[in-house]
Amino acid sequence: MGRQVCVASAGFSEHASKRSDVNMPEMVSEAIEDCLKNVPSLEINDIDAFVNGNMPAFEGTNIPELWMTDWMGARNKPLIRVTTGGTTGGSVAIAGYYMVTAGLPNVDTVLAIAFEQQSQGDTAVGLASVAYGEISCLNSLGIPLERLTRLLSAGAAIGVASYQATNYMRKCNITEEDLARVVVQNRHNAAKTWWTHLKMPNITIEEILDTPYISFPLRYGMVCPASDGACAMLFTTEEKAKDLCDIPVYVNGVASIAHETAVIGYDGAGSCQLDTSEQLGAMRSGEVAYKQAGISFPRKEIDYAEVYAPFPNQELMWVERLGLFEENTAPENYINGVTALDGELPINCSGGVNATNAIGASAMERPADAALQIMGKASNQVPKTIHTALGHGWGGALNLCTFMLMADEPQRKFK
Amino acid sequence: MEKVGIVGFYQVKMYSDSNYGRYEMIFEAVRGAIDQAGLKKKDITTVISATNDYYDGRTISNCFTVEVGGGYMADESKVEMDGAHAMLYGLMRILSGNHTLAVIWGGSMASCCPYHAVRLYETDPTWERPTQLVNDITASGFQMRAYMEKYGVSAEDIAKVAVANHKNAAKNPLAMVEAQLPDITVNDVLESGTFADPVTELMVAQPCDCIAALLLAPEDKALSITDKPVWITGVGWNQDTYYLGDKDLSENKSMELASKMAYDAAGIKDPIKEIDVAEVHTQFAHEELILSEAMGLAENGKGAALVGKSYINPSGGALGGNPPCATGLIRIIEAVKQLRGEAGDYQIKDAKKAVATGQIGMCAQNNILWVLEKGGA
Amino acid sequence: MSKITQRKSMEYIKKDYVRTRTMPAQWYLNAYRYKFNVSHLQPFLQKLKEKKLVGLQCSSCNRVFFVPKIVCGKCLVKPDRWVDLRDTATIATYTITYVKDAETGEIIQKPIVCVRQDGCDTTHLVEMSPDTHYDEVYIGMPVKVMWKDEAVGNLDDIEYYKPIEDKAKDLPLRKD
Amino acid sequence: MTEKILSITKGLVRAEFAFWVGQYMDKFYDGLEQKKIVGNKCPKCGDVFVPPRKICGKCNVTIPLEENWIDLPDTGTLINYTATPYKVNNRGSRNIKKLSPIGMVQIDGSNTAIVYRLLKMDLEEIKTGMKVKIEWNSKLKGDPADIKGFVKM
Repeated sequence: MGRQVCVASAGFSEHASKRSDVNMPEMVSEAIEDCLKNVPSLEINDIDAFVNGNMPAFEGTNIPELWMTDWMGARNKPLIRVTTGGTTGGSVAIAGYYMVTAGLPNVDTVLAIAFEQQSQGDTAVGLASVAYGEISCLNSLGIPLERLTRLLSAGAAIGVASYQATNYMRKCNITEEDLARVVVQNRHNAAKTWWTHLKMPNITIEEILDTPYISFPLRYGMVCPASDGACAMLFTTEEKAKDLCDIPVYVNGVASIAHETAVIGYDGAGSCQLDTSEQLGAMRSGEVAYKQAGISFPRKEIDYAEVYAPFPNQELMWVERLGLFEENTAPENYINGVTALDGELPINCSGGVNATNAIGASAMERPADAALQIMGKASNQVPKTIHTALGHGWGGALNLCTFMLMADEPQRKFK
Repeated sequence: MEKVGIVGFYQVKMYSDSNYGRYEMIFEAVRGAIDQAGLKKKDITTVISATNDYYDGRTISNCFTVEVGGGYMADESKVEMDGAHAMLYGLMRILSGNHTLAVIWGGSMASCCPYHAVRLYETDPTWERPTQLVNDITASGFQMRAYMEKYGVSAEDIAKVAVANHKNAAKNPLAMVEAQLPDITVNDVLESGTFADPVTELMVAQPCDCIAALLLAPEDKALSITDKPVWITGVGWNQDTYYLGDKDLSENKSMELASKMAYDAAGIKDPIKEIDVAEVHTQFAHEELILSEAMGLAENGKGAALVGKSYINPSGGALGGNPPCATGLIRIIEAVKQLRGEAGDYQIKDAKKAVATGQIGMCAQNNILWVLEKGGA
Repeated sequence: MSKITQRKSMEYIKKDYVRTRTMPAQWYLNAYRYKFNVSHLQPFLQKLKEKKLVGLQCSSCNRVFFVPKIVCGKCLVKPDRWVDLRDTATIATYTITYVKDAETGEIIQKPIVCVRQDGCDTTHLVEMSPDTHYDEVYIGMPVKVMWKDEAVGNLDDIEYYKPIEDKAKDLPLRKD
Repeated sequence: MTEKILSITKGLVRAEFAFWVGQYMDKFYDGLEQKKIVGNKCPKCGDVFVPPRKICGKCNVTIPLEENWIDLPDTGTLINYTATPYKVNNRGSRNIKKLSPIGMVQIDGSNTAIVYRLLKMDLEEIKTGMKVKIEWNSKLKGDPADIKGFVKM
């Protein structure tokens, strides 16, 4: 019936818009080195199995794990590859969790690695080809291509997020200023974290509102950058984790509930997500994971959250959907400083996806940073002690979600 | 390891250029498996798919398949490898105790993608991909020559493997029509044109269109669903190094280690005696020899002696149709059919223990091996 | 709107990395084919010819799909019941795009809306009539289908959607 | 049952990629530009890699960027070969009906093999274990195509 799983360590490579000094495997090995630094008693040969993933279409290589075997130390070791688009990192972390909890013989210590070197690829084509089949199907059903490009020109830039933003803003009755406030908090936090991309220690709300729109209501200043970087997490059993590090982080709940695609359905048909800011999948993921962990009042019991929010409206939305704030109250809490580094419930103290987005790795950096916060080893450490933290990710066309709940004590069913 | 059972499966017939839409095919496979087990959509707790962005020509190939693959409001994930690897992730999810019914589906449409170009995308882009000389075609040539020269095996011996497989495929109603050749001879294979010297065209598992699906459930649930469950008793998987020049191509280290891991878990000491059926995912005829030697079914270099013995690939193997991302899953399904006694014309008598394998990469770089046992009365 | 045209880069702390060579590669999406079964759409397209709208209903969960879907994800069955739909719809969500006009180089602001046809349970993307100002659009706005003069039985027969006379005004979301 | 109607559409665009080679490979390509083959050596097991790598997969040891570089000759041994009528590129593959031999060559003094065309040789006369020599391209650009192929010695 499953075993208790712990995170023993997490590590990052440096993130930047162009990591022109390394190729993909070398960048991955940087993250692994950083990850193993936290657990000096463990050598790379002691790792029993590997899980990897990235978003291949942004990078032009098919199954790059084959090529980078030696760089990861995975020669003649069990390895699987998990990719789910934007949630890849989260899915890889969850696969790492399942690999340990399954209790397969001789698989105790698992290294999960997610990476992305976006500067190598063509992000615009990469994004467009998500729905490329659907677009061409609609075209064959009679809609001329130029009209389709017009319809999806918002999509090419930032996907379905702008539709979601208008929906959410309308619901909460907030303006762009509230969105910019989130961005400022994130970029300030990023400046204090060593591995992040957009370090902006002095940015203000006015500066952000001064940038032009990409697609209403999102402006250039508000959206995430495209970064190069890798992240690694070490999952192991409770006994081994106690030997390896001082404060093992217990993984107490995982979920990745899928919903139907938003805005455009498969086959080019309609989408059943009537309200794109409702996010049933995320709400359900939260429910499942909280139940596994035995958490009944997430609002009170969770001390720290890393949510996947390339766009500021999403950060506001996710914290509500994941049960951390009451409906429509997140913007207020950002004004009151509840979510700041020294606040009651700090959120995205690593700067979040809004400051660093190496797509394949981003969703893993969330639980990785949350785990480091619990261990007290995070780069931008929260002053108060963190007992319970969550790492979240979303991807696809607003339909995939990953959720990982961690704490400094074991899950109730294993106690 | 706790018992996990295979409780349902479905495979669409393999076509070289199918008259199916992609979503329709996925739906048919998943619905077929659910129907076979007599279940409902709401019983599904997790869905693992095996697709590949480059075979499907779209970023996030599992993004739009959530609804048709039964993933709506279920825990959904994708393994971008062979279907047999996706089943591994499904197994781990069932073993965790978080899930009670896993749907594993995998496959793609090779008729819609430039298959060999996609295999080229697997190569090292900073060194080998620009020259375009290392790809699945040339790798197969290197692999076969390495095997032939090391053990003094002749091309005829390998052609015999292809003959046996194509003849077996003729008995399998789900195999690709082009690969069902009941009257094929060794000469036909040798004279079918060079693929990559010494590999000839008929020694190649031709990519095709197919989706397959399979259901996993924990012991108590499995027994309540079916009286013919097939139990998973062992699994092993392993990855070898990438560069062709780094390894001895005449053997397969990753399969050796994977099978050791699986046999240890299943308590198999003498694979030759204990295993009744072996379904091996082979991209080429000679790989059947290399892999079965690595699996311990024959001594090194003596794999050719196995040809003609019907317990390896009775369904025709991958040579009867090789849909990217589904081949491994189909091997498992064929092994399950044998154990349940549902294999029809190619049924092996009293099959109790079977192995099935999956692979990805050039020269079978990553291998997975499953040990399955017959359950029920 | 001068703000729209200028693109200001924002300052941040950068680190310089050694620049190494690059190796080129391509991914030819034009070497791919995409196969869809569109059999289930035929009755729908036939009705479009008569300037009528129909949706496909799942007989298990009663949800109505417009544009029809081949499979209902919730029930994992093929929906099989046709229902007539009205030509009115509600805006579920929208965005405003900023596209450069190819001739004048001027930035055009254009609303793209996601509408829910009254009586169905899905949304889809459409364009608004050209005379609709981008500032007028709001969530919950009632709109109406405007047909092309000559319907030929494809999706392009719906030229655009037009607002129905309505005095309501939306809350201000924009800060210019 | 009515007849099935399929919509089969073709893709329209292509994506361009440019892969950073990293500093190890960059040094190797610098060497190629001057008709030199350089490799690096694992400090633990002593294996020599062509092209150079950051990590020795056998020992899992990081090879420092500054050290362990070795100059190698332009001669080698043919350890495996094949010949194929297929031409594969990023767009697809086609059968040109003419066999062109491709060999796997171990550069003398190294422990890995590289794959290149075998030039000016008939398929019948190629034997594994043959000594071969690099034929350089007339124009050197610092990429893998600088080595045109291998010829008999």
